[in-house]
Parts: sequence; structure tokens; C-alpha cells
Amino acid sequence: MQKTYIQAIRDAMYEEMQRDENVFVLGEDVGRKGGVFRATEGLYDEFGKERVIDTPLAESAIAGVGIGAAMYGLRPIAEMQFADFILPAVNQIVSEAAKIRYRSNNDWHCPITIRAPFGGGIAGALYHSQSIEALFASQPGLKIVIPSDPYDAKGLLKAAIRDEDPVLYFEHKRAYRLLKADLPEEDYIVPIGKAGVKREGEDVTVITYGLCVHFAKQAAEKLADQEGISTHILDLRTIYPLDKDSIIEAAKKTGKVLLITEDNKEGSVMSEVSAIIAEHCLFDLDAPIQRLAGPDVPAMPYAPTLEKEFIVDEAKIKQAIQDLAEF
Amino acid sequence: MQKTYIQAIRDAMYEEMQRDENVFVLGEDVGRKGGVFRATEGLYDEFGKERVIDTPLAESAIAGVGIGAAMYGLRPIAEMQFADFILPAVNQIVSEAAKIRYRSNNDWHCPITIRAPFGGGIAGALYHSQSIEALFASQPGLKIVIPSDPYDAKGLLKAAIRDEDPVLYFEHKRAYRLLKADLPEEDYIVPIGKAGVKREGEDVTVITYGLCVHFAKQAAEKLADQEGISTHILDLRTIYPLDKDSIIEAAKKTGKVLLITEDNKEGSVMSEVSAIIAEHCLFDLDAPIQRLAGPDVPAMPYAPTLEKEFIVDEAKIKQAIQDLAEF
Amino acid sequence: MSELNRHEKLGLTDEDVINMYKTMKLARKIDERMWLLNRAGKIPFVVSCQGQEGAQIGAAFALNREKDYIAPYYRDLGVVLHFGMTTQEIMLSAFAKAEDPSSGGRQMPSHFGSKERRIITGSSPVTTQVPHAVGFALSAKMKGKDFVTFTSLGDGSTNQGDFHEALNFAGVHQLPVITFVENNELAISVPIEEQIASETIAVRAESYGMEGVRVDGNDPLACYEAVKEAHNRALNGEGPSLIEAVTTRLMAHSSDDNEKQYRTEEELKHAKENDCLLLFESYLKEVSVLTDEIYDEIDSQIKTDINEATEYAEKAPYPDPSTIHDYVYAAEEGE
Amino acid sequence: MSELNRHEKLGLTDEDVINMYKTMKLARKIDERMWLLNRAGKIPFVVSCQGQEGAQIGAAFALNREKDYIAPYYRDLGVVLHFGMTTQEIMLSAFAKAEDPSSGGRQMPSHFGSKERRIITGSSPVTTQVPHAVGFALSAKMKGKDFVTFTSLGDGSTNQGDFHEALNFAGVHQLPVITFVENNELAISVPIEEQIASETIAVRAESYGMEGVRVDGNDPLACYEAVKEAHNRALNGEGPSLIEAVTTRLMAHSSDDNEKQYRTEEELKHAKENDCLLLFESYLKEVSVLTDEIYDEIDSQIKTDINEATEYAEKAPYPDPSTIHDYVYAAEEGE
Ligand SMILES: Cc1ncc(C[n+]2csc(CCOP(=O)(O)OP(=O)(O)O)c2C)c(N)n1
Ligand SMILES: Cc1ncc(C[n+]2csc(CCOP(=O)(O)OP(=O)(O)O)c2C)c(N)n1
Ligand SMILES: [Mg+2]
Ligand SMILES: [Mg+2]
Repeated sequence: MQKTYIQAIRDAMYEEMQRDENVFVLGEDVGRKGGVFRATEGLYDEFGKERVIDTPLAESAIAGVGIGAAMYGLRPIAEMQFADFILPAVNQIVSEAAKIRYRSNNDWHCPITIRAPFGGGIAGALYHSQSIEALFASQPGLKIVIPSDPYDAKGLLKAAIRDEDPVLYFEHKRAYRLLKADLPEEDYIVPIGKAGVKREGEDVTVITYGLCVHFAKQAAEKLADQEGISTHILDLRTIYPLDKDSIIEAAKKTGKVLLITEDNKEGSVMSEVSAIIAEHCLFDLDAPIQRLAGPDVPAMPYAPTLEKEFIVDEAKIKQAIQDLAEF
Repeated sequence: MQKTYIQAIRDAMYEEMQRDENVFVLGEDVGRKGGVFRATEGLYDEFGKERVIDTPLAESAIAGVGIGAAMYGLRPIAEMQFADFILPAVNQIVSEAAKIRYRSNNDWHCPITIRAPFGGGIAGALYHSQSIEALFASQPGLKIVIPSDPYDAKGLLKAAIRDEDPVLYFEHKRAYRLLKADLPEEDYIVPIGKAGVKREGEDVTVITYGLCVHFAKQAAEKLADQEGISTHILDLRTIYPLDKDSIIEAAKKTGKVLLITEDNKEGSVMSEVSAIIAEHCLFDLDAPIQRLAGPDVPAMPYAPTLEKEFIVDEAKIKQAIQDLAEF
Repeated sequence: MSELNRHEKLGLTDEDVINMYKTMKLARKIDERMWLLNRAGKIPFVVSCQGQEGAQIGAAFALNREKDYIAPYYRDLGVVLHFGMTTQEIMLSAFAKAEDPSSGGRQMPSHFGSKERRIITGSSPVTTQVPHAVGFALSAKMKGKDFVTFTSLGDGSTNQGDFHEALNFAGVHQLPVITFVENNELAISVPIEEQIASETIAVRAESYGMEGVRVDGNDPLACYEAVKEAHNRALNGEGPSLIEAVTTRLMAHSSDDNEKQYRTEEELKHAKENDCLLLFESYLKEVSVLTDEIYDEIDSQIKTDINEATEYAEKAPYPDPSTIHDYVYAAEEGE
Repeated sequence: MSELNRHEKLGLTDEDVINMYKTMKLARKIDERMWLLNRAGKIPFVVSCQGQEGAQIGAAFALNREKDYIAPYYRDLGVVLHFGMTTQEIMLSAFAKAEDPSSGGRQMPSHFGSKERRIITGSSPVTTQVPHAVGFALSAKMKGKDFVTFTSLGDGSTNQGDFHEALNFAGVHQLPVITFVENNELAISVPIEEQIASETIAVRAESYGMEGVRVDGNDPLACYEAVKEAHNRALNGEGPSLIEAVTTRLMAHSSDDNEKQYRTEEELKHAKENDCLLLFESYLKEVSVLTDEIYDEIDSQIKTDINEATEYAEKAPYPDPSTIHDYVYAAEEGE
């Protein structure tokens, strides 16, 4: 059945709550309203207010109370209304969730999932468009996943909920209704920690994640048709810790690597991807490792002219692949 | 006159407070006690409790109130008692300080300096040893500096206080009394945004910052004497935004690059340094870009066996340089 | 002075209350226009002041707009209008145009800021402005200046850690800052009883050693009185105050929200009955200050003003794409 | 029952109070030994419970150690001893040895944790444990379990945002959680009047719609009574409580601190006069429960215990360097 990206997310929660009565949802407006994007639509009616909790407006408590419940043995799914608003909860996520297993020498652990809509292109301005993943992508103990399509959205969320450790799950808000796919009827997961090849190709390797995978696929199709350029696309899926083997393999495959993120460039997740390649397969490269990313400004502005300037879109990707192919 | 690293820090604050009555200090225990490491020793007696403010135990308020005062036109120096405890203030630093100039289209700005002792090797365990800089090193609008010796400690802090934008100033707590140097009597600054060559060499380029610069210099001396290996050392000093030109120049100089950080490896500041090199001077390299860093575990443990295992020291650096020289 | 006349007792002239009314109504009408523009697909987003103009105007008029600093929140259209923002400027921001004085089209509308008018630049994450206001108040104390800092926020936002940390700081240092909570008893869809564990928000003042006052936020005069007293205390070195104005949200949370998902017809009807603008209008008519003539004049002035502003803003240019890189940091050669 | 006898009125037997005394004294003596070891250069760090054992033991004895969960803070040696931590385990942690049950030598001493005993693993950043405790209490409510969660923290730590956010959450959901503040009127060097703007910490309960109680923290019986009542309320579905125990810090903040920098001789003398252990000893002698014989027996038991524990811990192996990589995440094949 055709499902949008956001329906896939909602279905994953619904099915996991059916499967395991320890799974519950907490966050702002997730209950009666069903979430500001309606990701939790219908859950309140189905599972009741005890398992779909409208919390006070306090992200550190949402994370911290969730962490407590997870340590007790429940499986909280905490929603941050926008990824931009996860920042008040950083201390709970980084000092606490990420370190509970390690600091207790494996005595305690913290199986919490924290969902947050991220990304721009929806006139969300500086504080409703951010890619915030880089801020967390240096903290061992955390896992960070970002699905690029409905199939992965469902499978990665199920995997996150079932994972024994804290998982940050960032979902691209522009993908919510843009991306649709037929999903299997049966239960499945997409394993955390494994990147996925989304397109086979010979000339240029694109490594990316999130909504950029979609744009990269579109660009790749056009380049194949129009220019005869064959693009290999690796979707990171888990952006922390990275799947080094898949990255190295993908880089070696073509010897020309384009790394793409919607985030601003300096200090992005793509820096680490580049460093892995430069460390492990430098001599397999035929071109400098290119990065295509947002400009190094604080966040995506509101005005459509500026938003467009910021965003990585199909046209920019197409150009970058073509330039690299011609290198 | 011989000054330790921490005296250099204290002197910078003292002199800036003398010079400009808008400069003031706020933080936990910075007043009567003079700071838990005594970085603010004597300031309370000299400048009074109105300019050396013992705040309540609340880091988000320390940052947030400081940000307000900075917007008004004062020059706050906010102390976070340990870098590990800056995390409750992340929202104020990243959502607010970093974005005030940009979001107001240059109408408002926020000249705050936030100091925090970081780093390990002092039996500080998981929460008093962290290198937290990577978490901030993807946020345009912020500047992050980390001095490696007393001269830079003083000059960078003065530059930070005089800067028109928010600066995070991380000082290595093990360097506090370990490093001493003769400092000029006259006023000077070390410009923010410029890396510094701390040793000229021909065979291997080391790029690092903080206390690792000290260990790298020691290792380099021994390697010069014992093995005839000539090491070039670039001290980043400003770790965000990076001084790209100096990095590229240093990498090109020897063609063999070793990047060192005390932080854990994946997603560290060194990832971006590597990416810059891989993007700009890949074909000047004679060896893969090597990184020497802490292990990817949540933080530095307490037991001396584990702390030693974690820490990047002279011996590990020496080995890594030698391996690279022989590549 | 008639029994009914409450404003004179507060030291407000007829002209004052007409000005209050004018600004309230201007805020309302601008807001209404923005909804129309949004529904017509001309502007992407509105977050509304409707129902809270009374509280805003009452509070703002009690401040000194030549000296005081304000750190308002997104609903405070009434407050910033009183502090000098023009209809045209508001519209420029709604259309995300380069001339928008708050952000040059970089922020959503209602993220107010203007250094010239001492309106402290605001962001979207709630409550972050409260410690900033405390920082301004600390500066006033350190520098011996006689300004007061005013900050406002919603009821739900008082649950953020920053509220607690900032108000405690202000209380310890007895700073001249007024925290004004516009309690519309909703945070998007979450009703106050699921949001706030205390009986009232005003009682939270005791946690911070400050005066706490709860007033009818649908009544601008009550708000004026409470803020005026707080302002006096602040100027007299008697420290900070927390004021809770119990008010009404007349619209959905924002143009992206559908309040039918969580608000009953009953509740919506009840809200409409507490429309501060209509209540104030009745009062002003009752005390014979608002005549039909004045009413009509104000009405037509506002219409013209809004029409002109909208037209100007719609035509104004967007920021040039190349400016995206500007103002991340100070320009190299100082500012 | 003698007029003087207060513990019988609380339903405590003579044996109970002797056990309380024993645990208090054990905590004190372990702590003293750790300072000696620190000064001898054998362990890098101590953060002391001295002066707060009375509050800790009074509170801990009011809990159900077969069912309740606790999220203590770093001074709570008394609390964790009552919950089953052994002297040897404490010493293993002081020496950072592999067998330390709290962390395997990874954390500083006093960062307690033990799943078996329902001691929730703690960290160094203050107050983060309070939302965790609320999460456990939420779990109890969701799962219909009859345990209570107890968390403690210092006075200064009540100024963190997490305190506010967590207690409000607990208040809204009326959760079975007890927040116990050990108010020693200092946060490292900062005295309470520069730290906390409210009259007392207990009054902050009103902000969260919960019961707030202030008791003499130098008196274990007073603390027992207050926590017992809170425990009953929690079990009866009457929600959370905030208890402030006004206590005394007898030592420097930690072994890295020099309290002479900020505390006068006068203040130190005053603190010594309020030593909860000596006060409880007097009481127990007064009511003829603590005889010289019992005193001597306890004293010698504790000495032996501590000597043996110290010896064992000192000889025990450090964690192997290769284990540094363990337990970042669950082992691949499940746990
Ligand atoms: C830190 C943070 N979390 C979440 C949001 C999303 N959000 C915007 S307004 C709002 C509700 C605010 O409610 P309240 O404080 O009562 O103000 P009101 O809108 O009712 O005036 C929420 C949750 C935000 N802006 N900031
Ligand atoms: C978030 C955070 N900031 C700063 C510190 C450093 N620190 C450790 S204990 C302490 C004082 C705590 O005072 P209080 O809460 O009164 O507890 P007490 O030590 O007096 O029992 C401080 C500032 C910390 N551990 N965590
Ligand atoms: Mg509200
Ligand atoms: Mg204390």
C-alpha cells in the first residue's frame, strides 16, 4: 500500500505500540492534536492518554523523564516538536542518555528513541529548518539515524524503538508528504549502523542522507539520460556511528566522491565521511573529495530568495556530479 | 616574567577589566573563592562583587544573562566551571549567542566570552575530563579558541574579550600549572582565526591544538635528535571557524599529515581539518591523512589504567609521527 | 469623575485610553489582515495576537518607551506597536522583505527586534528571552541606569528551565525586570491543567523572592495598573516582579494549526465572549470617551494605514540571494 | 514511654534507631577514612557526606528498600549504605578498581549505581537525576506498581532548569516521587542568600502543586517523619512531595577545595556544633538506648569493617586497559 514518509513513521509507532506494551509516546501536542505534523495521528485514540502523553512545554524534562522510564525498562519514544528545539535537552541526551551504559559498566542502559523533524525548504526560517545532527555526531553512546524514504523511515524507526541504546531519529519535514512508496505488509526493520546503496553507478560516487538522497537520485537519472554519467549513491542512513566499510567501498568504486548534506558545511557529518575516506582509501581517488552543502551561516533564512540560495536541490547536485565526472 | 598558563588567563582578565570598565566576570565560585582552579584569583578583591559575580548554580542563566548584558553593550566573561557542564547552556549558546547578529540583520550583536576548562589527564573521570569543542564546531556565528601555551592563552583571551562576537574559550586544565613561559610586559593579542606554526619541519606535518601541541613539540624534539625526523607543527588555535589557508599550506609543506586531538575521533574537529585537506590539496599528499585521537567511548574514565589508555601522550604521538615518516 | 470611570483613577487621561484603544485595534486589524494574506497564499505564516492585545497594551503603556528595554514574545504585536514599530514594518516582515527592520526578511514574522527602539531581538525557541531581559536588568544595576526591562512569554513557556534559572537570578540580585506572562490557558493544544502544576502562575513568584500578581488580562486597565506598580517597584530598587495576565486566545495557535482538533465549539464561543477589544470598546463607550465619530475616524485611519502598508510591503524587494553570507560575524574592519 | 523518647512515637523500635545510628556512623567513618587515604595520596578524590548523614539516614529509613528506587546525589553515602552498598564496594570505588559495582572504576567515587539495589546510576552534572526519578515514578504509575522513587540533591542544585521542569512534570501527573533537598546552605563557596531567592526551598513546592516540607536535617528523626509521610502520600496516590532538610556541611566541598577561602572560623565552629552524629548520639544516650557497651561494639565492628574493606580494595586490580572499549553500546548479540 502507498504510504507517505510521515505515514510510515506513524505506522511504525502504531505497530510497535501494538507489539510491545512498554512502548509509549511523550512530547508536546502529540496526544489530542496528534502532533503538529500529525505524526502521532490516531495514537491517542487508540492507546489512550497514559501511553500518548501530552507533556508540559519543557524539552529537558521530555528527554529526562523519558530516560528515567527507559532505565526502568519501558520503551519511550520522545518527540521534540522541531529538531531546532532539541537544544534545551542536550545535557540530558549527551551527559545522560549517551553515557548511562558506559558509566555504569553495563549495569544500566537506556533504550530511548528521540524523534525530531529537521530540515528546511518549507519556509520554516532560522528556527524551523535546521539540520542539527552534527552537534550530536561526536558523542559515543548515541546512535543517530536519518531515513531518506518511507521504507527506511518505517524500518529504521522500528529498529530504533527495539534498540537497547538511545537513538536519535531525525525525520525530514519536507519529506513528510513529498515521498511516497509501497511498503510491505509484513513487519520488517532496517538495521541501524548500515548504509544502503540506493543506486549503482560507475563514474561518480555520491554519499549523502536524508532528503538529499531523493534529489541525488533525481539528478542521477537525468545525468544518466542526458549526459551518460553513471552515478553511484550511498545513503548513510545511520549518520553516527558511521558505517565505515560501506563508505570505503563506495568511495573505491568510482574514485570520485561527492559528499552532500543539507547542513552547513564546516563541521558537518560529511567532514567525518571525508576523513574516513582520506584515511583509508586516499590512493584509490581520482579527484579531490568534494562536498556540497549549505553555506556556513547560522541557519536557513525565511525569505524565499535566501531559502533557495541556502538549500541543496536537484540542480545544484546535478551540477556538482557533472563537474566531478568531468574532472 | 614567568607565568603559568592559568596565570596568563587570570592576567588577561585582570588587564582587560582594568582597561575597560564594561568587562565583568560571572560564574560559579568565581568571586570570593577565586574560581575552583583559581583562574579569577584576586579579581573579586580588586574589582568588587559587582564586577566579579558569584552566580547561582545554573549554567543556562550564566550564559543567558551574560548574553543579555552583552547585547546591552557590556563585555561579560562567563565562566563554566568545567567544560562538561556547559551542556545545560547549549540552547543559549547555539540558538541565541550564535544567531543574534545574523537573525537581526546586524542590528544587534553579542560580544560575550565564555571560558571553560576542558581536557583530561587529571583523574577527572567521565565528567571532568571532556573535550566538548566538537559539539559547537559546526555552528556559524560562534568562534572557538583553544590556546596551547601561556602566550596564546593571554593573547587569545584578550582578543576574545575584545571581539564583537561570541567566543568560546576552552582552556586545558592540565596545562594550567604544567606550562610556563616568559610573557611580554606590553599589551598584545593573538588574533582569532589564525593558526600558528609552532615548529618548522620538512618530513611530517602535525596539525593539532591545545595541550597536544605541547606533547607534539616534545615528541618532535626527540624524533629530531633520535631519528632525524623533522616535524612541522601547526597549532590551530582557533578551531572554529578554521584557518583553511594555514591548514592547506601546512599540509602541502610535507605531504604527510598527522592530525591530533585529545577528543574522541569520530566527528572531532580533526574530521573537518581532514576534509579541508582532502578537498584542497589531495594531490599534494604522499600518505593517507592520519588521525591520532582518543577512542570512541563516551569520555575518559577514572581508573588510571583507563585514563592512560585514553589519553594522547608524547609516546603515542612520537610513534604516530615515526610511522608516518616511514610511510 | 463618574463611578464607572476606572482609567482616571489610574492617572490615565481620556486621550491616553483612546491611544490605548487605537493601538489595540491596530494590532487586531493588522493581525486580521495577515490571516487574510495567509489564506490567500501571499504570506506563509501568521502567529496571532488576537485576544491578547488588551494585556499587551495595558502592560506596554505602563512602560517608559523612551528608556525601557523590552524582550517580547511572538504574540506581542501590541507591545511593539506601542514601542514604535510601524504597520509598514510589520508588513515588511510578514512578506519577508529586505526592508523588514527586525531581521531583513530572515526570520518569520513576529520575531521582533529593533535596537533603536530597545526591542531586543527574539528567536523561536520559547523563554530564551527571559535570561536576556535579566541580563539587561543586571546591566542597568551595574551601570546605575534608570531603565526597566520588560519581558513576556506564554503560560506554557513558564515550564522551561530558563524561566526558573532567570527569575531566580533576578530575585537573588533584586534586578529591575518585569516578567509578564500572557496566560491564554493553552500551549498550542495543551490546556493549562496538563501544563502547569501550580494553582496559578503568579504563585511561582514566591520561588524567586519576588512580587507575584495575577490580573484579568482581558482588561487593559488592570494590566496597566499591575505593570505600573511593578515598574515603580523596579525603579525604586524593590526588585523584580512576575505578573500573570489571564487572557484569551481567539485564534488557532498559528496559521499552521487547526484548533478544531482540540478545542470544542463551547470553548471557542466562550473565548469570543471575552474579546478584550470589544470589552474595552464597551467600556470606552460607557464612559463616553469613545464616540461614534472617534470610532469611525480610527477605523478609517487604520484601514488606510494597513492598505498602504500591505501594498508597500508586497511590492518591496526580497533580500538579494548574495546577502545570505552577510552578518555571520562583524565585518573585518570593526563594525 | 518517656517524654524524651521521640522515636517510639514515630513507630521506630530501639533496634531501628540503633540501626540508624550504626549506618550514620559507618558513613561517617568511611568518609573520614577516605579523607585520610586522599591526604596520603592513595585516592585522588573525596566528596564528603559528613554532617548530612542524619538527613540521609532519616530519609532512607523511611523508604522501602525492597521496592523503592532511589536517585541519590554524590553526598548520599548514608542513603546507599542503607540500600545495601557495602563498605568494600564503596572502597573499591574510591580506589577506582575494576570490581567497583557502580562503574567498574570508570566514575569518581560517590557516583553511585546498582541496578540490583534499585540505585539509579548517577553522573556529575547536578540535578540531571531529578527528571530520571520522575521517569521512574511515571513508570510506576503507568505499570500500576507500588514503588516510590526518591531523589536527592543539594540546595544550589535546585536552581537548575531540570529541577523546575521535572518537578512540574511530577506535579502535573501527580507521580509517586519524593524530592529531598539536603540544604547545607552552601554550593561550594556560594552561600544560600546569593544562591536562592526564595525564603526557603520548601516553598518552591507550591510552584509544582505539591506538598512542601522543611525539616531539621541535623535530626534524623525529623527527616524520617517527613519522608515517611511523603512516602505514604505517594503510595496513596496523593502525588509528589518536596522536602527540604536544613543540614550542615562539616567539611570542605571536596578534597580539591580549601574552605578557608570562603568560610570563617566562626562558621566552621558553628557547623561543628551541629554535628548530626553527635546530636543523635546524645539523644540515644539520653533515652538510654545507646549504652557504652553497644557503642563500643559498633565502634569496633565499623573499624574492622573499614580496615578490611580498605585492604581489599587497595589490593584489588584496576580495570584492564583493553576494557576501555566495552559497553559503549549493547553487545551485538543482545545483552
Ligand atoms: C523550546 C521550544 N519548544 C517548542 C516550541 C514550539 N512551540 C511554539 S509556541 C508553543 C506553545 C507555547 O505556548 P505558550 O507558552 O502558552 O504561549 P502561547 O503560544 O499560548 O501564547 C510551542 C510548543 C518552541 N517554539 N520552543
Ligand atoms: C551542571 C553542573 N554545574 C557545576 C557543577 C560543579 N559543582 C559540583 S558540586 C557544585 C555545588 C553543588 O552545591 P549544592 O547543590 O548546594 O550541593 P552540595 O555540594 O552543597 O551538597 C558545583 C557547582 C556540576 N557538578 N554540575
Ligand atoms: Mg499559552
Ligand atoms: Mg549545598
